Amino acid sequence: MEFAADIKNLMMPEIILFVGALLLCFIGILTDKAYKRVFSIVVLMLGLSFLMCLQLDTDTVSMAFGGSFLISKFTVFFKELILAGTISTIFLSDKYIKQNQKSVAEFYMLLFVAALGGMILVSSRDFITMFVALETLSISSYILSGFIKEKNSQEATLKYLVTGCVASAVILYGVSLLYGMSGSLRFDVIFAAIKSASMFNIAALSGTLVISGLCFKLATIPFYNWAPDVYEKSPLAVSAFLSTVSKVAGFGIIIRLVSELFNGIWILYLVLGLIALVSMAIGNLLGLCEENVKRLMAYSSIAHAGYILAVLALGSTLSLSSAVFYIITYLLMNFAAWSCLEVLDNGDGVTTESLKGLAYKRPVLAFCMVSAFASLAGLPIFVGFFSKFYLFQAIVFAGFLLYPFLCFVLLNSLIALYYYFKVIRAMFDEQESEQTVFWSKRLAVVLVFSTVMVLLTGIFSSPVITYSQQIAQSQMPAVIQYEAIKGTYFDNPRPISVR
Amino acid sequence: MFDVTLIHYLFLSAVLFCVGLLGVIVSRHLLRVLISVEFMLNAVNINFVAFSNYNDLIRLDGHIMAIFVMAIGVCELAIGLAILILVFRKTHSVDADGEYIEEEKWS
Amino acid sequence: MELILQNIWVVAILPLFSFLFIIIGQKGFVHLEKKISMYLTVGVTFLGWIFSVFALIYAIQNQGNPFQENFVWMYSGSLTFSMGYLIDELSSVMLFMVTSISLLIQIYSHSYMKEDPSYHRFFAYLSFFNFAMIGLVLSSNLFQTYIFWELVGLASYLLIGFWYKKNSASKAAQKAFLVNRIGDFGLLLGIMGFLFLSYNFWFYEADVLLGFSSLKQATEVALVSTSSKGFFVVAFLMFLGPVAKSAQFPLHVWLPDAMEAPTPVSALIHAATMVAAGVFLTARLYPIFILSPVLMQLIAYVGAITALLAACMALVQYDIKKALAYSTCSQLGYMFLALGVGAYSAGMFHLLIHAYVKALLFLCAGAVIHSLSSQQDMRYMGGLRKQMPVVAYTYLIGCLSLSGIFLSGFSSKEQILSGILASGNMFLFYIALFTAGLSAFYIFRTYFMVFEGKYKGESQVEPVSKVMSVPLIVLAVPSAVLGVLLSWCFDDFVSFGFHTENHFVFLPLISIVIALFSVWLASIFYWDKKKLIDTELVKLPLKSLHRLFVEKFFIDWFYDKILNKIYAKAAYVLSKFDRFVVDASIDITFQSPVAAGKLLNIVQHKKIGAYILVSVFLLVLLCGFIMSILNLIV
Amino acid sequence: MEFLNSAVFLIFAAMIIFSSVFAVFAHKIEYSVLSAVVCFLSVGALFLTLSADFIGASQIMIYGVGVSILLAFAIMFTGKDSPKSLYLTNPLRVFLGFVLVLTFLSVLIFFISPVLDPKSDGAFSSYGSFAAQIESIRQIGTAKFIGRRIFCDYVLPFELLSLLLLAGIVGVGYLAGGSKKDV
Repeated sequence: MEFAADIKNLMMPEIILFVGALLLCFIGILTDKAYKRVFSIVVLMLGLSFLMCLQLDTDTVSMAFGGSFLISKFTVFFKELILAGTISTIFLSDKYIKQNQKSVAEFYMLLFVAALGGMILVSSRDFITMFVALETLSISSYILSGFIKEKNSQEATLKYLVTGCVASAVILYGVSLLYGMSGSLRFDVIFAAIKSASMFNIAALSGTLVISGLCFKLATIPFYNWAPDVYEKSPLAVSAFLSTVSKVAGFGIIIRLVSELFNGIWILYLVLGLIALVSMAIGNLLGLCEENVKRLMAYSSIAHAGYILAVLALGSTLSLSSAVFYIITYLLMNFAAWSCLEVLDNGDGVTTESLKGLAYKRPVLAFCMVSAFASLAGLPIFVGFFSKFYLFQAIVFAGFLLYPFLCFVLLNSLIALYYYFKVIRAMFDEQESEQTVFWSKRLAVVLVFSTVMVLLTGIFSSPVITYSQQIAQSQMPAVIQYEAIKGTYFDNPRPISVR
Repeated sequence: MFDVTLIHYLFLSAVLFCVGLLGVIVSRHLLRVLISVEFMLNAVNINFVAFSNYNDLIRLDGHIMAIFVMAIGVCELAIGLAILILVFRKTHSVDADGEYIEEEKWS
Repeated sequence: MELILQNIWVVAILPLFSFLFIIIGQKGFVHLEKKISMYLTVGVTFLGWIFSVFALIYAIQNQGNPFQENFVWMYSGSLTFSMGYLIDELSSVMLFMVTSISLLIQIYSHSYMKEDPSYHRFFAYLSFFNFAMIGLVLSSNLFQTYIFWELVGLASYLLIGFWYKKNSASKAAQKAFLVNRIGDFGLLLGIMGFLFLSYNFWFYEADVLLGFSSLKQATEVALVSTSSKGFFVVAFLMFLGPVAKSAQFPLHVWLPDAMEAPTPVSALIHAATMVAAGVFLTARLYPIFILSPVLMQLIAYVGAITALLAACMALVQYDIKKALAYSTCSQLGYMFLALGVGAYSAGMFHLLIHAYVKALLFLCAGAVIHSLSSQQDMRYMGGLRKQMPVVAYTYLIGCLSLSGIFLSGFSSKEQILSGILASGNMFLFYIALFTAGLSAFYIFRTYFMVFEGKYKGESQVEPVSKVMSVPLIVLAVPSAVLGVLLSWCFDDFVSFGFHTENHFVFLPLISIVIALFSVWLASIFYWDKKKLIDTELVKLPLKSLHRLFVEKFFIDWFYDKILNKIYAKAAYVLSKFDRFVVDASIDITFQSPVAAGKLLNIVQHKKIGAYILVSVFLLVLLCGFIMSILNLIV
Repeated sequence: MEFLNSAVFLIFAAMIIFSSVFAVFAHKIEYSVLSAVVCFLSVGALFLTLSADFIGASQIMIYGVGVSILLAFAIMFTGKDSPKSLYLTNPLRVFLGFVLVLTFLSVLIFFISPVLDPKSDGAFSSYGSFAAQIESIRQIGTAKFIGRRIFCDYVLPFELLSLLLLAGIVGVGYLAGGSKKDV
């Protein structure tokens, strides 16, 4: 009985999505004409799930399924982010859906499954659940990314799939080594085993492998290559989904792994830092020569994931809170940018060439676009400035040893300015090019909402940063203060308090 | 002869894993790429089962993980084949480095 | 009441929204109905005026008990920057003044700018200025003040260069911006220095960083932590901001040029509100300044010098707007003089009165200019009293008030004079008295040249529209009676803890006599003379003096020639350096990422196997990294 | 017995390695698939030597039967393409791949090899207790225990897996099912 009650109390959001996915599957089998009615059902279900997330009691840490499913403030927060991103994606996909009305139920179902995978991923507490959830997210993403059958998007999908399979094999290899060390796949048992056994080296290797494999989700090195192709070729809503929701899930599990499982392995922080540095450098440098805005968004998202990882690598509460803040703002900015691109996309992709003269023809759209890209570039009065500001601040407070690190991050954000400005400048070009735009109410909802949020949180960022501090504090017992100067990195790690 | 211990299985799986990795890198046939991925997953399974046998015969977590890995590996393979067939329909080629992917030839 | 006060931020935010609305819809929905931007701007300002009345009532009822609310705007490490609003006597008076004048001027501008193609842009900028100015007035801490200080400067820049196609306008805008930068930079340095000096106080005791309400305690802390010289330097840097913004000597050079802006802008920004912001900020920072006697002396002398010099320069101007601009300079100098000698409430009182009077004068001048089709030279005016009686009589009221003959200006000027006298500095007192005479002279000079005598211009005189004359009449009322009404109570209301009680019996008499004498002198020279008296004046021994006035005491010349020459030399050297060192290095640093990006793009070759190859390479790199670290450390 | 054990291991290990290498480097894709099936079957047999009867059986059934048929179908679909042209990629990449993968292998072996050291206790040591259960596993096999574990502790991933497979079916059906325009 207790088991059932546990599930009913704790897993309501997931259950709703599960039921919704099954329902959509049946709708997809039964009819091809569900286009108009299915949208409201889908949004209703996601909204209901979101509400269920909100009403979860997050003050105490609770678990279900014998400890393999964790409900804490942190995980619920990431679930809310995932759900919000999925709702936005569904609003954003309006154009695609209108063009492919017959496959709407399948499309929504796969989105549901992906969101469900992400949600279970961030709250999984053993590697079996984590792996299955990860693959749920990945496999539905593979299918979604190949959803345009008319065009040559399959090669990109195949690359995505093969890269993903290799990444998951790498993760599994790391997990198998961890399993061999501890004899269990549960996070807490492995954590205890790492603490007691003197297998630091192999734990470091397996941690590196697991994190590298998870970087596939974040599109950072070593598995970043797929991102530009897939973002370019897949339906734009799916690109938005991949660059936001799937990344958020990846960040959620990486933060939890680093803070709960690999707590004692300080070397992983260095690995995270290295991953961050290399991927932001690669993303920004590749972005410099790019003309296609969708591919540019991919490079930008690689770089942004790099920034977030850079601040995670510091491992303090301050850095975690700024990372959480960055993730929230990243979501907002990206949805603003993607919805602008969706309005502009006429099927052949958006290039800087095709943006010319937009500011004179469609000032409102250009304004939204400018605010989104300026925010991504990190200019003041937009929210991106504050996320960068807190990021730099977290690095500064981590100690003067990290000043070269800070300089590198600063240099990178300077380089990034160039390609964001390339897009902005193209809009103010005097030569005008033909643009066909697509407006719909649902699309406008996302566009207006995210742009307003980008502006509003740019002016009043304090509630958001306070909230992200709370989130970081709740995960804090698992995070160790990074004491770079003393050299005593993680002598006294505190295991997570579990009731 | 010698005593077969855990380490032999680990070496075997490491070799198989790397062969799979190599296969993904060097193959031009898409089918072979997918097969190589399966090699990698099989290598991981060997690891899990071997560890389970030497370390965890009580809870059998490794065995369970192996089952899940198999199921998901096959699922990935199936989706990969579906996409492969789709690619083949479009381009009449299953070349991983095919000209249809891009014009530029990089050596 | 509480509700209104709590939501007073709406007053500041709404103009911002109207600005955004107009700017975004400039070519779209706003353009359909021309008046929509005017109605929006005026409506928002009217709302602000209503709020300001409530704020004023609150401030009167709760003297010495300011209302303030703050919220955290951002965290910077251990410091939290707040945004908020503070309603005390000073800010409520300022708020009322700003909203009422800007309301009237916006109504006036509708008629003034009717034919201008950039009508919407004008109102958008006015809204933006309102946003910045109200934010500045309401701000509860120095940090927020600085932000809005910059925004006000930006609005001023935009409006001076409103007719940006005119070369002189864009040059004047640049000049204003550059001169203001000096002051702003000083202010920023001063704020940072002050924050540094009193860091402990803000960190441990205060709840609002750099909040005005706890400035006094902070100053005490700052005084302890440094020598009086260091404190003087910090306070002096902070004072640079007001000096530039209020166009005080030697940074006054931008204000006359700023008259390139449309006349309503001159009236609103460069006469009534923004230039007074310097005085306002000085009053806000009074707790800091008053603890540095040297600086107080400096303030008084800067004020006195500006008052005298600007009055002299106003004597010889033929451009009506420039004459009024120098007059503004001079009057602002008066206020600084008052603040410097400790006559706090007298200075603020003069600020209030002067705002109405100068707005009135400028609007009248604008009406004249508008109906003479942009003729600004007074030598081509004259005898306009018959064509536009409303303008003439309201202008006369303004003149009387400004020169301190019985109307509002009389009481404020008299308070200032008695304040100076109470401080015992007779030198400053004589300067002030002399300047009072000069101001009566120059302002009636303009009156006589424009409205009396014969019309000397060529263009047709168009009648003044009703929409224009209503604000004039409305403004004439406070210009005439406000001083008389408030003279007995303002001292109690806005004060800095002490009052100047010394009333010298003969002082009003002396000042009125001097003013009347000046008016009589002006009438001799300028009333109804067929040929211009100035030519004869030049022949007098005053010739060299006249030259000095016309050349603006060679200050502009000094800036132009001396500074420019040094600057040009330095710039030449620097430009060489720039071209061969900086540019080259920038080119290299810019080209290298692009080249690196191209190189990486080659590796980004879009083949599955190659992708995995790169991934494996990076994986091996990571593993090698941990191996190297482990071998080193473990 | 000892000899038999090691002989069996060696045989299957050799088969796995040779067949996998052959599968990667075979000239014809048919050979490649065949040797891959051999490899999968050998892995299954290897599982049996590790007292993992259920996994071994599953491996043989899933990979030896299901996957091989899937691959055979794929070859039938795509067999028209001339197989010789699709042998290996360009030599530089093959060379780089060899170098990198060998490096990676040596890294892995470097990290794993401390297990060889008999003194390294703790990490990979056997549990020792629960002898009775281990004995019953040796007698009746692992299927019962695995089933109990899956349906008690790992029911969440199991359910998720079912949804995942459903999504996979829907996706594959959509992707491979021919675009609806054509029909």
